[in-house]
Amino acid sequence: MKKFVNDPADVLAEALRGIQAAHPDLRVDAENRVILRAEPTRAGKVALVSGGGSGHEPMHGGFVGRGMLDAAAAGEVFTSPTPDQVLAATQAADSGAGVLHIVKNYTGDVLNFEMAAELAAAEGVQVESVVVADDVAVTDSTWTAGRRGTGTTVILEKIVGALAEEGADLAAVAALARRVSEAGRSMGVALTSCTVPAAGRPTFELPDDEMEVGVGIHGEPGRSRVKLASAREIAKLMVDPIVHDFGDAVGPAIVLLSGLGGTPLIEQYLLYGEIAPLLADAGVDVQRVLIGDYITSLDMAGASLTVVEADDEMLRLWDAPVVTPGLRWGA
Amino acid sequence: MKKFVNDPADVLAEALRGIQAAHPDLRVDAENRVILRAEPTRAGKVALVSGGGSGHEPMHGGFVGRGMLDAAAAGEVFTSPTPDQVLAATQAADSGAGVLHIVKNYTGDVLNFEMAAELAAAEGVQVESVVVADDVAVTDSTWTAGRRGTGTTVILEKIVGALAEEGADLAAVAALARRVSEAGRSMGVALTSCTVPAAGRPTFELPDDEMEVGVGIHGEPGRSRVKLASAREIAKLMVDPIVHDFGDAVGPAIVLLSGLGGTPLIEQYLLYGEIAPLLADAGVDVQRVLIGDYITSLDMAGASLTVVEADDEMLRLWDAPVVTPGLRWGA
Amino acid sequence: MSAAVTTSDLVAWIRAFRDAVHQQKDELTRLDSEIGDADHGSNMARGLDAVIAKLDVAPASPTELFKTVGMTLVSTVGGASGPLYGTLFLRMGPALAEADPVDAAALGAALRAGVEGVIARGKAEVGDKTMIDALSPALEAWDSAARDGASPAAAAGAAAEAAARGRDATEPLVARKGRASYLGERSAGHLDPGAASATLLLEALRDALAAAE
Amino acid sequence: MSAAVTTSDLVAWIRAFRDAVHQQKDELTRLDSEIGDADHGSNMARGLDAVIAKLDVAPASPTELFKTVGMTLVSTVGGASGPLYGTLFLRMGPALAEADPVDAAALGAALRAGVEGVIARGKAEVGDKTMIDALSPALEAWDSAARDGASPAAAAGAAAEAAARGRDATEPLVARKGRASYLGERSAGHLDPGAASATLLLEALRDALAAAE
Ligand SMILES: Nc1ncnc2c1ncn2[C@@H]1O[C@H](COP(=O)(O)OP(=O)(O)O)[C@@H](O)[C@H]1O
Ligand SMILES: Nc1ncnc2c1ncn2[C@@H]1O[C@H](COP(=O)(O)OP(=O)(O)O)[C@@H](O)[C@H]1O
Ligand SMILES: [Mg+2]
Ligand SMILES: [Mg+2]
Ligand SMILES: [Mg+2]
Ligand SMILES: [Mg+2]
Repeated sequence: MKKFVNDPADVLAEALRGIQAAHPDLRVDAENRVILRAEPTRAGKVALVSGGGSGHEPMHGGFVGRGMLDAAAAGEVFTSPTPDQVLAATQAADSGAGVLHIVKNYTGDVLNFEMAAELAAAEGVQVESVVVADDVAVTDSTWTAGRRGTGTTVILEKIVGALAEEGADLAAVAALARRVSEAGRSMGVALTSCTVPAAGRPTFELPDDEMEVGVGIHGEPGRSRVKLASAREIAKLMVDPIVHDFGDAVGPAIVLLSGLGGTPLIEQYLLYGEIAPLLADAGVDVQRVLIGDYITSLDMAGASLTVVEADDEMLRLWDAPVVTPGLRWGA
Repeated sequence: MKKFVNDPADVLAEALRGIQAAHPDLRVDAENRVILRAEPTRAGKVALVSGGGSGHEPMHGGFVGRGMLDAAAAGEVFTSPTPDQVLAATQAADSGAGVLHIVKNYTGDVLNFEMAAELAAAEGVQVESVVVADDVAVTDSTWTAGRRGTGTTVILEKIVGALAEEGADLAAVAALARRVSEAGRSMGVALTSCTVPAAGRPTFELPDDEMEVGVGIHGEPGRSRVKLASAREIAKLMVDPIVHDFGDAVGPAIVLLSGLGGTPLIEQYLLYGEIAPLLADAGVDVQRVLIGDYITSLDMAGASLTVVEADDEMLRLWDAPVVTPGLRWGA
Repeated sequence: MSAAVTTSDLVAWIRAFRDAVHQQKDELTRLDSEIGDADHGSNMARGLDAVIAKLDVAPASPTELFKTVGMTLVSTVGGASGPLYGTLFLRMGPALAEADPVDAAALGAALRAGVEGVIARGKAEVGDKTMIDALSPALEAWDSAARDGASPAAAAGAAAEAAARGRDATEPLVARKGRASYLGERSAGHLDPGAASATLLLEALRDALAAAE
Repeated sequence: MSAAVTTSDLVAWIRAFRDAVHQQKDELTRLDSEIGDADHGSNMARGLDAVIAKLDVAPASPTELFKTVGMTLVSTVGGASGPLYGTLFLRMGPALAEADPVDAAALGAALRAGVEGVIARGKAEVGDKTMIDALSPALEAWDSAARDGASPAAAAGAAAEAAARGRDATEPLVARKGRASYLGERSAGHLDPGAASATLLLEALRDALAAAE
């Protein structure tokens, strides 16, 4: 295993040390493994709390800051945080105006956030939750745990964070979160496995001439394994199911192409060069584009595409100032 | 080779298509492989032009925009651009106030920029050049081509770009560029090789239990091959030669820890968690920190550390607004 | 021996479970690599280490023991298995509060409360390819053994066997719950890691009670 | 045959160089992987393909030919080799402007002008482990053969042999120029890729002139 690590058991604690050292705007609660804004939540502002397993950086800790999250609970690698962690994040972030939990749809995340929300409610904190489930690779979602939550989470955190910053109340913040969540679709492709530090070897073996289509962000194998294809063909494998899932013509959209951690930016741009015309052909009116490593799967070579149908309010909030390690503009 | 590519020969042209599709603020001159701001250089503003081989993204194309570069010439992967390209970038960017060439110290870059500068001068464009040579891994630089130019380039482009934006003249811009260049030191470590698309296989073979110390950003082997070490030991291998090269106590500094393309952010943070205390022990007063993939070597797993001793002016200019795909804040 | 299970027998169970998970840690993670995210072994090992650290002071009652175990698992494991195993123990505790002696029937009732808690949390049914596929048959086997007058150790033996059969039966199944469900048809052909750890749980109980006899 | 080299002989040279580089492309890149950045083969191949595309219209004179070759290499190769090989040809052209006939002495003088241009640009000396280690001895061998009255083909044969010896001599050297110099001591034990391509250049000249005889 070729990684910058000391003891694999300490990866999370030590990465949090680095985050604290690098970002004076953030405060790391090392005991609870929670990343917070250094400044307490403004009175009256609804707090946004997210979290999940680690290994997806900059998500979520890198999205804590003005205009986006108030706190993020960091679980072990690929392991959702515990209710205690989420509760600590929730209580620390709450200014009295309530807290929105942004949860990705994985059994572990859903259960742990659910328990945390119950505990927080018992402590008198108002909590609303939104569960993101945008991965169109999961087609049989009615009979199963449903779709996974992936890239839409990033876009949601940005847009809804901006609304919260404007002072909207919890109901309005939660309503917008649900709208964004429903407007997003994602699809991921992996060229290699990733290596979980504690496991010490790749999660799966993939021959040199094969790739995994329809992967999530936890190094799990995808929906199908196919022959390695050209960027042009891969772009189609990503765009088609998303466009198909939208059904009707898609309106104005925000598009995120995220590398999965082991794919350099030059390849991401090349891939986007293939994706853009396909989206245009499908009638998607791309208004904003984000390319880079925003939601990752450790060192996996691969990429995920997210399309969020965005109305004027969402676009306005997307453009609003944001100051986080992972996304920063307008201030 | 597991990459998002079509024909390896088309990597650069196709990546540029993606850059153009993603960034309406930029204009890609596909014929000359030059990336420009969509808006022409403001009359009277000195233009900053850089460039180099591709495969280091976001450098340089991702640093074109307000507050940083005016144009970047993109060579083939790991191959410096030709004089024609640099000339095209220079002429397109010049507003009449002159152009600063920011060159990394590699024979190819130096020669091609030199020829371009001669050609531009013949066309009546005032050109000054700064050559960045910050890589302390190269110790015998007096007898050779000198040190390589690496991470200091990013910091220089940001700081000097801000001064140019303020309207300073070419002499002042070039003088500051030389000051920043002299104030920077870098050191890189690779855990794996990278794969040049046209070559189709890793540039070097590295056993599972070894790493390369003192690498540049072109996938070349490093100064020495040693046993794979812990993040703690690697941090020391990076910090010590930099601090040693500074000699006297280092003053306030801007620090860049860049992944080399295949190393995920969680590992970069973990590594920085080890670097920060070592810098503090060495008396380096870290004022600003940038962590992420800023100057890369395709899909190489590894990282490079850059320390630039920064006076108040440099810090002020560092904080000034910048709006590029790769660095964005304050606007 | 008597048919009454003591608190220290149950502590021995938890210790045996922890030891079994540590021994099978890589195997559990390997199973989770096939159809999940390669962390089930480390998740369970981390949680049970935390549990053992809490057991330095002997708990006064089964109820107290299970509360400690459940709370600790919930607060240290994370993932899907944390809340589910945590709930299992948190629900077992109260069910034993009034039990005196803690005999086969009482333990069976506690187990039922625990498994029902897991089902209520996770909404999985038998056949969904989860830990429920091991836990539910184990419960049935326990109850039927207890009805036939089996000792706690014998009931646990029957339950462990049933759990192992249930675990093995997950192999051909297509997962409908947990992250294995994202693989669709590809989840078939592999054992469910949670069913494997749940089998270790019942086997540890069998061994601890057998040793106490 | 006469001792006079025609423009079309020189076009044949460039074509032969292009073919040799294509045939050795992977090997040149492999050499550059050892002590550089794995692009010398593709750099040279790309540039020479562009050159060949420009030669559809036959050039009127050696001077025009070399100007086209030099300009095209400069504007399509990039890297260190682009300006260096480009300069070589750009300097050879003017040196032949007055030469009539283009005999061994004239070609030798042109080669000298070219190599001096490369040295002026790159500041490398023999022993620095660069293309100069092949080009300089080739030049000496050419001149001495020409002084002895050798035909252009024979002079080119001597030069090609000297280039190959010079290339081989780069193996033990520690590089002092180009990116191989960053490897320090580790650059020893490998051939220099530019010396290898420069040898192909002289061998192509030898073959083209021999074919013309
Ligand atoms: N809804 C559910 N009900 C019961 N058990 C479940 C459910 N979802 C997952 N599991 C169990 O959890 C196990 C995975 O645990 P673990 O790997 O620790 O968590 P995660 O899936 O979050 O990585 C699965 O093998 C399965 O047995
Ligand atoms: N200063 C120099 N003078 C002469 N030749 C040089 C010099 N620097 C490099 N070279 C030659 O260039 C070759 C490398 O060319 P190439 O790989 O195409 O360019 P780059 O080094 O920019 O990747 C080296 O093998 C060497 O022969
Ligand atoms: Mg997990
Ligand atoms: Mg090169
Ligand atoms: Mg798991
Ligand atoms: Mg090279």
